[in-house]
Amino acid sequence: MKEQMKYLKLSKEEMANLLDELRREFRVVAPVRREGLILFEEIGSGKEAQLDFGNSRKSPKDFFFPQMEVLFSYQLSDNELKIEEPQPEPRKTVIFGMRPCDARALLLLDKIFLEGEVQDSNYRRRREENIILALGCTHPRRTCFCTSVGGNPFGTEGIDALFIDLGKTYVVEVLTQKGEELLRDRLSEADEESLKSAERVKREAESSMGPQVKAKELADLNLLDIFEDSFWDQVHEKCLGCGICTYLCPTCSCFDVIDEKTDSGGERIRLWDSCLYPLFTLQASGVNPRPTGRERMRQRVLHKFKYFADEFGQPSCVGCGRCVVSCPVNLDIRRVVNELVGGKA
Amino acid sequence: MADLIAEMRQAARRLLEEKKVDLIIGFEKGTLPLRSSPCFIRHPEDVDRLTWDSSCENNLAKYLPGRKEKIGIIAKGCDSRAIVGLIQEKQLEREQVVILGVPCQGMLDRWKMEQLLEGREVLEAEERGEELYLKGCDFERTLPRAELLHRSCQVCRHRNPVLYDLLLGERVAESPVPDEYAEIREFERKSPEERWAYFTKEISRCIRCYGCRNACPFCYCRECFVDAEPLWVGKTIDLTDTQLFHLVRAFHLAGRCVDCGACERACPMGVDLRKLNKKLEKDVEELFGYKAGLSLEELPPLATFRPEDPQEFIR
Amino acid sequence: MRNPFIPRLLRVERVVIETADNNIKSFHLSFLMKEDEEAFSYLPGQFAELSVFGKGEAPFGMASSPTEPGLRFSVNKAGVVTTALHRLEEGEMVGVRGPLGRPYPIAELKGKNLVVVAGGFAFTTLRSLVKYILDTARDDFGRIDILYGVRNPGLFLYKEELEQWSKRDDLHLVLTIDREVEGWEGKVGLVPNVLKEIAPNPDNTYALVCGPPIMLKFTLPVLRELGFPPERTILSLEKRMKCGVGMCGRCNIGPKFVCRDGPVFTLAELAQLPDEGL
Amino acid sequence: MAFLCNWCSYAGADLAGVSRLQYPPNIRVIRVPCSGRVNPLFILRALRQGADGVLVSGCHPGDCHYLSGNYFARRKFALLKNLLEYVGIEPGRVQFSWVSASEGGKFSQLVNEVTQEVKALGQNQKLVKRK
Repeated sequence: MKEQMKYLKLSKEEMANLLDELRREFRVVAPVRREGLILFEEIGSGKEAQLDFGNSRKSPKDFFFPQMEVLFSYQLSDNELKIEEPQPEPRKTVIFGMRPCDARALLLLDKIFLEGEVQDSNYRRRREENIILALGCTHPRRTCFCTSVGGNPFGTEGIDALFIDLGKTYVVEVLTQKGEELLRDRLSEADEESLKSAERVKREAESSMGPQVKAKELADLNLLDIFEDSFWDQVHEKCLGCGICTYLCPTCSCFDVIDEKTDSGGERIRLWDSCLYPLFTLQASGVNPRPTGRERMRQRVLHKFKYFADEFGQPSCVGCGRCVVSCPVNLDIRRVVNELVGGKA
Repeated sequence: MADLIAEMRQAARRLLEEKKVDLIIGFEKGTLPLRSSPCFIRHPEDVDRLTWDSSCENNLAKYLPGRKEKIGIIAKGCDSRAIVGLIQEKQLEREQVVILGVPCQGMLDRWKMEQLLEGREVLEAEERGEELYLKGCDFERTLPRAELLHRSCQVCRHRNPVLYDLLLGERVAESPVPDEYAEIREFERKSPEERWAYFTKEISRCIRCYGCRNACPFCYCRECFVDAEPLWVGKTIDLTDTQLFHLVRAFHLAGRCVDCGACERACPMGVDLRKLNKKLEKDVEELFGYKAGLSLEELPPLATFRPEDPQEFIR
Repeated sequence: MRNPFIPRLLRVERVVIETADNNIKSFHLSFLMKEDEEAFSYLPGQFAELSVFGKGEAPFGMASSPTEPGLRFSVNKAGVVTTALHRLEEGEMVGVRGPLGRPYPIAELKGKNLVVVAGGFAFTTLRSLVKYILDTARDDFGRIDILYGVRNPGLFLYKEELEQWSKRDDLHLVLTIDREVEGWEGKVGLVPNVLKEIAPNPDNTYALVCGPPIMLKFTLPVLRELGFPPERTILSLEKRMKCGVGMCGRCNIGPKFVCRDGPVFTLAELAQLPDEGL
Repeated sequence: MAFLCNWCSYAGADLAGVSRLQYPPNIRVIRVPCSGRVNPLFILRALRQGADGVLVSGCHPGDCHYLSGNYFARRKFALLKNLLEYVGIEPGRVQFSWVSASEGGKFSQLVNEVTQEVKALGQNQKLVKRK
């Protein structure tokens, strides 16, 4: 495999030009700075793309599983109902600068949206049409824990080409045919020396990762045992019950479906939802199987680190650390996992 | 600071040991530099978890409504004002809480620091009197603390708790800033188009995570207007729906908001929520002469009226 | 590939008020397109997401048997969508997505005796099952007991059909109401108590149970006492659902999704799962 | 969109009608039991649904059928009006008035004026759900 892999090279100064060139053919999405925030957005110029950043505030899952998506619209006239599906974005999208953790998150979303009995056709179209040029993490942040959950700062899963920052140049690891077709005529071959530097950068990044999160150990615990643990009685107490962690998360995939009426018809809309909201599981009869923060917090943690892990062999977490950074009460998922496991040791 | 923390722990221990309270709500050290985290302490042997610094940014009054236990609560000025409001709104009995007041020097604004450091990560931080030392993997800086305070804290007139059973530490000087509404007045002077553009730009970042709502000590409704039938405001992130959500959210806090900044600090998208809240605070003060969270006896401004209330706007 | 969120269109052919309190109506629906009818091939115990356009979707088990034309749903008025459904008139349009979920394990039930225990308006998919058996291969099954309880006689669903069933000698139908009412000739007493009284023989028998959580709570221990093993006690569960296909994340009990892995579970399967309420 | 108190402005509108006073037909009246019943959400919803202007009219101070509903309403409306203008909504979009049951003339004049003012502002673009 290694022999077939293609390594290209690009000087940092050329990046904006490359993105501009890609823009002629594609919709190009890249990290940009908006009001001090790093966000993934379509760029109008290659210069807008930020090359030096930790990670975006929101995960780029929006481009595959949008926070709000019209599933269909309908028109009603003379008791005739006509259903119309929205037109897909006509251009293919190149997403530049996605972190390996976020790219890997897409493989986990695939399990929900593509690998079950029923497939989400809109999601599939976006997965097939989008090209991912990822940017490896030379300086993982202290909130990052990808290596605890099966990832790596320079992981290649779910990526078409991986850019490795060597300071003044990038080495580009071309990983798929899509990536190769996109880049082979646009970039030059990488030299032996850059490849060596790239290896060094990778090693250093990996060794700089902070303490491990006991995700594997949690998955190995007995479900019924941890489910009833008194641990849950108090760990949720500080949780505000907002949806920040779930909305910033690259792997959270829960959604709601609502109808909005217009004068002559309406739309059925899919919206992100959060397992931390009380209404998420409230039944019309008034029964709520998860009536308090205790049950909701338990659902979030166990869904990610136990149920999902049992079903798919890996947790539904890629260690991006967004929930750690942005939780308003610093309820740190790493601590929750480690304490739950620690209490069972 | 160390003295204050020792005093705090001792007071908490005594309350728990003497069974005057079942629970102490305070702050413990967080998992990141410049972060602390609300904590719930039930046993005297755990009181050493309690801490205090410029990152104790949450409004702990949030955790009071709906609880049954007798509670000891660490309260800075804004927490104490929220407690007053909650008692006034009958969400809490005065006797249910033992308020351990802490004079507050203002809390640091993580958002501001992030802007200042252009997103570079702080690995180490230390408060050195009026200065703040920050260290990252490729920088080291010492910055004046006052400039890094949250906007609310910079103009705060109630750094000293307004209601307490025990005051920990020494009283502090209130904000020297002459006009707490200066920012609002400046915004009012802009043209309607500029104001609309700003409001639109800010709200367009909202992701409706409800962090603002859930961090607010006054958002205790069992069912929020965004969830309750009939749905007056849509659930989507369409700009109109998010704008209406924020207008109504702010409006519901009119005469109640104590400008603790909890909503804004919770917001992961950095939406300028205070522009709305503070405007209502200003209008309530100017039109009805009322300031929230200062008096247990006075009625909230929208629960009362005066025959001579202004009405020039009514035809 | 068909977008799984696009409903198929059906017309309301007939609306029947089932209960004396007007709170439950049955909707008899017919597919607008023949190919939709063919594509919607279901078995008793499965459910569908029923759309009222402009109001939303809600899940309901099919009350009709696959042997009957069109679809029938019996709807209790409780939330936004069910209230909108109750306002529908004949000739109006609804949408349906499905069939969803796992049906009752009919192949496994063959050759066995069945005890059907139902409470309140949860009789729908069990009615579908019984009707299906009667219409297809009654002789493939042993004795069939049906115990169906409601608060008062006005609340029974499908009264005419129950009347017919009570006359059949290949069904043993027991109806019960909570409290004595003048003119009532059936049993009086809560479902678990009557179940204890009629004490069906558990040998070579499956119990199929559907009812409100409180009924389940007291009925399951009775079945256990009577000697029904968990592997032969089958339940149909209800949770809040949206997508119906295991994606939206709300109806799980531990690792299992009620919409995708259920709604039909054996008690033995549930024993492996954490307790998140029935 | 006009929210009119049942006890005064609605009767005032009636009187205007009975007296054959002319006012533009493009107002939609919603009768409410008191101006105090008008939740700010109603006003915002009206704008969201595309109303170009909203008028709320109740009893003069001191005349409330429920003694003080309009006094409470007055405080709410003062804050709401300021807030809407503060974020850039044109002052004429949302208006308030006191019209008694006997003021048929005032009502017709009011509606004439308000309609003209809203017309001058043009179609409402802000807070409208575009569909």
